[in-house]
Amino acid sequence: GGGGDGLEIGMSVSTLNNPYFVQLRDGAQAQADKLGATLTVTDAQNDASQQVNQVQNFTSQNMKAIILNPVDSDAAAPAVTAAERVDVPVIAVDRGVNGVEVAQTVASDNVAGGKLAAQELARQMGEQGQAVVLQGTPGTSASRDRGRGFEEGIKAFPNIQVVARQPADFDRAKGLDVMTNLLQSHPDVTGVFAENDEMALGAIRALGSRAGKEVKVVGFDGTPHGLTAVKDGTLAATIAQQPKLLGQRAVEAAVKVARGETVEKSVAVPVKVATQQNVAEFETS
Amino acid sequence: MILRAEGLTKSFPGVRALDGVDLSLRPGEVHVLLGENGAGKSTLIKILSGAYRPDDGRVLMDGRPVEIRDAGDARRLGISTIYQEFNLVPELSVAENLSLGRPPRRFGLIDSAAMMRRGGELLDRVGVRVDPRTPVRRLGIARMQMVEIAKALALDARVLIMDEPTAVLTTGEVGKLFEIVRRLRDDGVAIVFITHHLEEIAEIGDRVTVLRDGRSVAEVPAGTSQDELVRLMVGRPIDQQFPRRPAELGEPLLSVRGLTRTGAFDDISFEVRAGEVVGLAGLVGAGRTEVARAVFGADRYDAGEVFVRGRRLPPADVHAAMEAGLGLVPEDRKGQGLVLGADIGENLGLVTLRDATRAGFVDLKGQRAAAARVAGQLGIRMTGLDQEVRTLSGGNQQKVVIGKWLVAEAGVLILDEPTRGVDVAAKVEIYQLVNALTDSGHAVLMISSDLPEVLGMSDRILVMARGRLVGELPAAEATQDGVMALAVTDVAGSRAE
Amino acid sequence: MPSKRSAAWLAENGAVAALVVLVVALSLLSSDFLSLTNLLNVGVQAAVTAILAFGSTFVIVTGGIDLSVGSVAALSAITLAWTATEGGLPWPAAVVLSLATGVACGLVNAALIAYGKLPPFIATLAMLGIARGLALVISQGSPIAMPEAVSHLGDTVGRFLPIPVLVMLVMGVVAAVILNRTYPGRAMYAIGGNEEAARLSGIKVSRIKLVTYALSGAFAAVAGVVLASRLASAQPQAAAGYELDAIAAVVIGGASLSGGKGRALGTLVGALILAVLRNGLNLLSVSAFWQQVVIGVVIALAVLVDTLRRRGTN
Amino acid sequence: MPSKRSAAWLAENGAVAALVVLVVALSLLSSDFLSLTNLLNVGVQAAVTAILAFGSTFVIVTGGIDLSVGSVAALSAITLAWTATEGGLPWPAAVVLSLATGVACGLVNAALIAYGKLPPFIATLAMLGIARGLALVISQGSPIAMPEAVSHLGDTVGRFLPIPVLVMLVMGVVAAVILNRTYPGRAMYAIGGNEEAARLSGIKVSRIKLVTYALSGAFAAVAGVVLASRLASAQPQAAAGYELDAIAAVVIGGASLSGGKGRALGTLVGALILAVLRNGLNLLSVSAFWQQVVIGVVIALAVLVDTLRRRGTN
Ligand SMILES: Nc1ncnc2c1ncn2[C@@H]1O[C@H](COP(=O)(O)OP(=O)(O)OP(=O)(O)O)[C@@H](O)[C@H]1O
Ligand SMILES: Nc1ncnc2c1ncn2[C@@H]1O[C@H](COP(=O)(O)OP(=O)(O)OP(=O)(O)O)[C@@H](O)[C@H]1O
Ligand SMILES: [Mg+2]
Ligand SMILES: [Mg+2]
Repeated sequence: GGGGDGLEIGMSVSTLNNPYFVQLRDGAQAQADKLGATLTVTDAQNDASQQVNQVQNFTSQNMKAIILNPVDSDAAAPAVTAAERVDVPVIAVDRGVNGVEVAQTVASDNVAGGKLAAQELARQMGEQGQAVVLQGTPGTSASRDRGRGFEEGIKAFPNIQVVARQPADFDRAKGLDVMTNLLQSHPDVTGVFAENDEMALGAIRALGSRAGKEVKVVGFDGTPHGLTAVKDGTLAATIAQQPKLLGQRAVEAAVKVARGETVEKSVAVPVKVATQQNVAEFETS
Repeated sequence: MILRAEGLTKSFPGVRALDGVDLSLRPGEVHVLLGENGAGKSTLIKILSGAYRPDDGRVLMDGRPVEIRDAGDARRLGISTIYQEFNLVPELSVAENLSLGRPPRRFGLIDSAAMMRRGGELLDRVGVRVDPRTPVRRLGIARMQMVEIAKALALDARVLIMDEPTAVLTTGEVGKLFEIVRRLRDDGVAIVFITHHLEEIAEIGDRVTVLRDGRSVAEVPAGTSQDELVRLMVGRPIDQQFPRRPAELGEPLLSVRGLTRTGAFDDISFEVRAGEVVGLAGLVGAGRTEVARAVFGADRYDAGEVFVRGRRLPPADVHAAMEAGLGLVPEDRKGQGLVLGADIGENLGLVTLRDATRAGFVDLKGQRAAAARVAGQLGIRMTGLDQEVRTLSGGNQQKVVIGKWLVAEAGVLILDEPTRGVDVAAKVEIYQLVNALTDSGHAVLMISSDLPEVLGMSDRILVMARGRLVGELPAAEATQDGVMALAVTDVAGSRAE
Repeated sequence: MPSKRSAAWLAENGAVAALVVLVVALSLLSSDFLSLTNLLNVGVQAAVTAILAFGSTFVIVTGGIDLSVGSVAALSAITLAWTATEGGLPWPAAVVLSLATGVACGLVNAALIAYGKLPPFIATLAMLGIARGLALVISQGSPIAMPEAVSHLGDTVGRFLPIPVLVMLVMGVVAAVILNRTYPGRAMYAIGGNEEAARLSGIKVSRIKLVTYALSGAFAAVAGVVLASRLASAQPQAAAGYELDAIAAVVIGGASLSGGKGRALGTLVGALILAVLRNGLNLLSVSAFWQQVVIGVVIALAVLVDTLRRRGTN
Repeated sequence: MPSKRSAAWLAENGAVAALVVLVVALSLLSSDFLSLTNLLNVGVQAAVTAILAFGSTFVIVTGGIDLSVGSVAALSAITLAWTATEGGLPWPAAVVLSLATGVACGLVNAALIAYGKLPPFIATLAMLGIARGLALVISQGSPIAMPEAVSHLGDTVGRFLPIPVLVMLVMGVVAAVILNRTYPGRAMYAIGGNEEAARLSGIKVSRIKLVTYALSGAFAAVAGVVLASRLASAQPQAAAGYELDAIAAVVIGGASLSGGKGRALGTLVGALILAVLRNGLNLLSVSAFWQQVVIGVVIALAVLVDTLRRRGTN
């Protein structure tokens, strides 16, 4: 035991329908087991109001701390308020909470990640050519922030032209279809930025043998399948967010605050670019 | 004895529909079931056909007890049924309906050619001219009935049950049907025949079982006098079958001029005056229903005008027609007349819903009171106003359709086959109500395939054939033969077949 | 005979039985369930679905279906937030505009259905996309803060009166009164039961359909505003997928998708069943993957209880 | 008179007209649209929806609805991938197991509907949750690689024969033959048109419903396997939300949700309309926010064309 004996912690994950968040949960669970805390995980299914409900439910269950992985940074405030009303500390993980204060925010920055993706894609494209963006579900914060970071980052490369931005809803099958279609109208693209690895893997299917050779695809998340594709050379790079580490840090903080210890306001888990050269170091995390 | 039912009992919530009924059928006889609306006739035959399971009692065939759990069992036992409410699939073709449940197959696949052929043969047998490929929904009520009959014949049955097959047929079709029935009887088929037309009993029947309140009260030979049959059925004699009491005629309330819809009816002009009952006679498919619907605004028309009290009605606008004081009791009660899933009170109040609304709110109490009054007048046999209309007997459903327009007190009431399936006693009640309407200066246009009814209740009779008005007879001079002669007029050039 | 009447009432509102069974089961399984705070939470959590479902009840009673309610809720909330913040409108005007947006969406649905003869499924599926798209376009994909004054709608008055619950109850009463006591309401049942018979009885079917879908749109707008108030922010993706929940609540409450049946009270019970179920699963810490399985099984069982009981009485 | 017959055919298959208009419009708007490769792409992209929709056609013809097809597709694919990789089963056995999974889900739906008297909406909504949950449980939420041999189903033979298109066409023919030429198929129409009449004509309604939903499940399994093959990986979250697309395809193709109508060819056209639309929007680079609006408007217009034309002929 690591001092967290029997401590009950609730964790509301934005969605478990995405390997990235499954890893986030796995990291948290592993750490909780290690520290001897009891972790209760709920899935908000990407619905901000359901998340508020889940946090309310945690407070009825007398959780000692709540780990919140917000569906949306703005919409998470009421959830936090609900917890604060009964003095349960909240740790935000992966995304911050706007408008109210939480005990600690453990996050990696999506906007920064988007910028990194732009830089890496530009580098691999030789700083010139046509690129397309596969966007996530419109209106979600992940899509918004990664997209914004990418646009900001790609501005630095005037010879790269973003010829199309189309939504594929974070879904591998849609990534495949949309990429196939874009190849019809833009056969000369040499770069693809997909706002998550799932869409990137779909785009790679669409590109076939061209993936990794003529056309560079950069994904986001660093999921196991994404990293495998990086190793195989079909995925040029993925922005690895180390979700397991995020989960781990969040549980550490939750156990601390539950015991009344003070913690830092924010912990940044760095995002890293995983490429074929350095991919090995990510696969264990 | 081919089939015996012993002590059949069946209850529904609030009613005992059958209470220990016995019935025996001999091969080669036409056994008539007679009884008031709601007496339990349909319930009895539904037990024989496997649609209902009895609560008590048993059925024997050839002396052996049999279990009839569903339609398949009945079919295997050689029992074929024509239900009172049609059991056709509107979207499917006539041919397909005729072989529903037993399509001809070749190599496991449906043999459409054989199905069409078989359908054609069956239609020929009942003498209906219709393309077997036509979807059933395009047929009128009468021809649907003929298709139902053909469907029942498709099964070479030992017992053929017919629940009010003649309710919507005109004299011509009835004649054809009786020929078929006689031929089957001579082949040794046992036939159960339900009708509210007493004159048919002597013509086609051999024996009569009379049901009253779910009990068999008598078994008499078909030759029994009508008066006696009525007494057995209702428990009291009825003085006059058609108590028409002519009223004083006033202004024309309804005038129709040159009404035409290509392919349906052509240049129809007539008037109905205050206090008058005008009968509209004709063969099935003559176009009477179409005219009535067009006048009421239920369907569009291509040319012509309709006036109520001198005001011209906009075409195809039911609401405007009702505002002007028109009412229509449609011929298809299930399809057009009733909300089957709603209760009796609600159905009776449907037409007056708008008028019973004050500031958006419906006066539900007033609605109920009016409904209760009309239900009493018509003698609707029910457990209460909150009984679902679906669970009423056929004749009682018909009374509800008529009742909802009586509540509305329409100035000009168009009745399309108003007494379809209604028992003799209740018919008289309805006729009395028609008299009351005309007495108070209302006008009635009555379409009926029941010639005695048209003759007995109209002041004036219009005859249609093939979409045209072919004649007009004052009631005093009209005879069945006279009307029939007009009805079969071959109008050159009208309505392609 | 009050006992006989209440028995008959229960028989007609079988969903209540299922709800009771569920509540009892959860009280036994989780000690946290039967506290006042938790029950109030359940009420708050049911509110948005219930309000959407009241609106859907009108539509389902006429034999239609409205798939657009979730999107219309989001669009209405975004309209409110956008006009109040970016547009600088005073909040009462923004609220009115937001309701008008909901009504307008409903009227478009109805026009497509009544005059364009589109199947309701298609017309409202189209609106599902259109309203969601417009919400994204207006908001540029980002959440917009709700005006302070309006977001009190998400608050709790005192300790025990969450405003969303209050709004839900008021909307429920409004729905019940419309359905039971007004001309359009009664006409909806007639249309759902037999549209042709209704038409031939002088009911202006097209006009009633306009009223029906407009009501559904208005209720969706209210639901959207309540939802946004709870989150203090209007989100373009809010209430995505809620249409199935709303329809499920109505059907669990005893309505039939073929029309002519359905009651506001039943719908409320249906929405509560869904909320109790989700709440209970959270309290019981059922693993996320199993939750969907359990929800499915319990929904099926809840309605099964109802149909079997009904068959028993017949 | 072939011309008269083909005119009549067109009149009955009005969706074809909408598809033609759409194709012509897109050819004019985008020079990339009318290439053989692109059209083949459209075919491939339509395949999964079309196969799901063929299965849904059976259900809708009987007057039912199947909301579970997307989840069942995912569960079947996960079953295949899991038994073949983790379970070590030879792939043909895994394929059979996967189809059996689809059929089993369908049979459960049918049992709930036919014997439990659940409304199809509720039974299949429950199955939507259950199947999705099981897919997540089995896969632990992560994609599973498809066996090499099976994932060739996603390939293109030569340059011009994408196997998904082939599978779609074969399934379409199978659906058409079942619907038009077999006893269960015709019985489905009878049940959808008038269930009571069907029952009184000796059709075993419950048994036919078992067949209907089992077919829907089997078709969903095939769709799931094709989808997973295209991605070379079975995803627990695959085909989420596809049920609405599948139903839309069937209804656009001329079926009625109240039953008794619907044809496999119409469904194919409906699925093609949806695929052409999405493809076209990508080619035209319509912005993400506007896409949903445009899709909604075009779906409404497509069906409007159909209903207006039909009204013209009547
Ligand atoms: N499904 C049902 N539920 C409840 N009551 C029913 C049901 N079916 C029939 N009844 C009732 O049973 C009684 C007998 O009905 P039945 O249909 O057998 O009468 P009928 O003799 O055929 O009358 P009609 O001449 O009007 O056709 C009626 O009171 C009717 O309301
Ligand atoms: N011989 C026929 N040829 C073509 N269509 C016919 C024929 N007979 C009937 N119809 C059609 O069938 C429907 C009417 O059927 P139905 O048997 O109810 O008679 P009707 O026209 O309503 O008139 P009526 O009330 O005089 O019987 C109409 O659509 C009519 O056009
Ligand atoms: Mg009867
Ligand atoms: Mg007629």
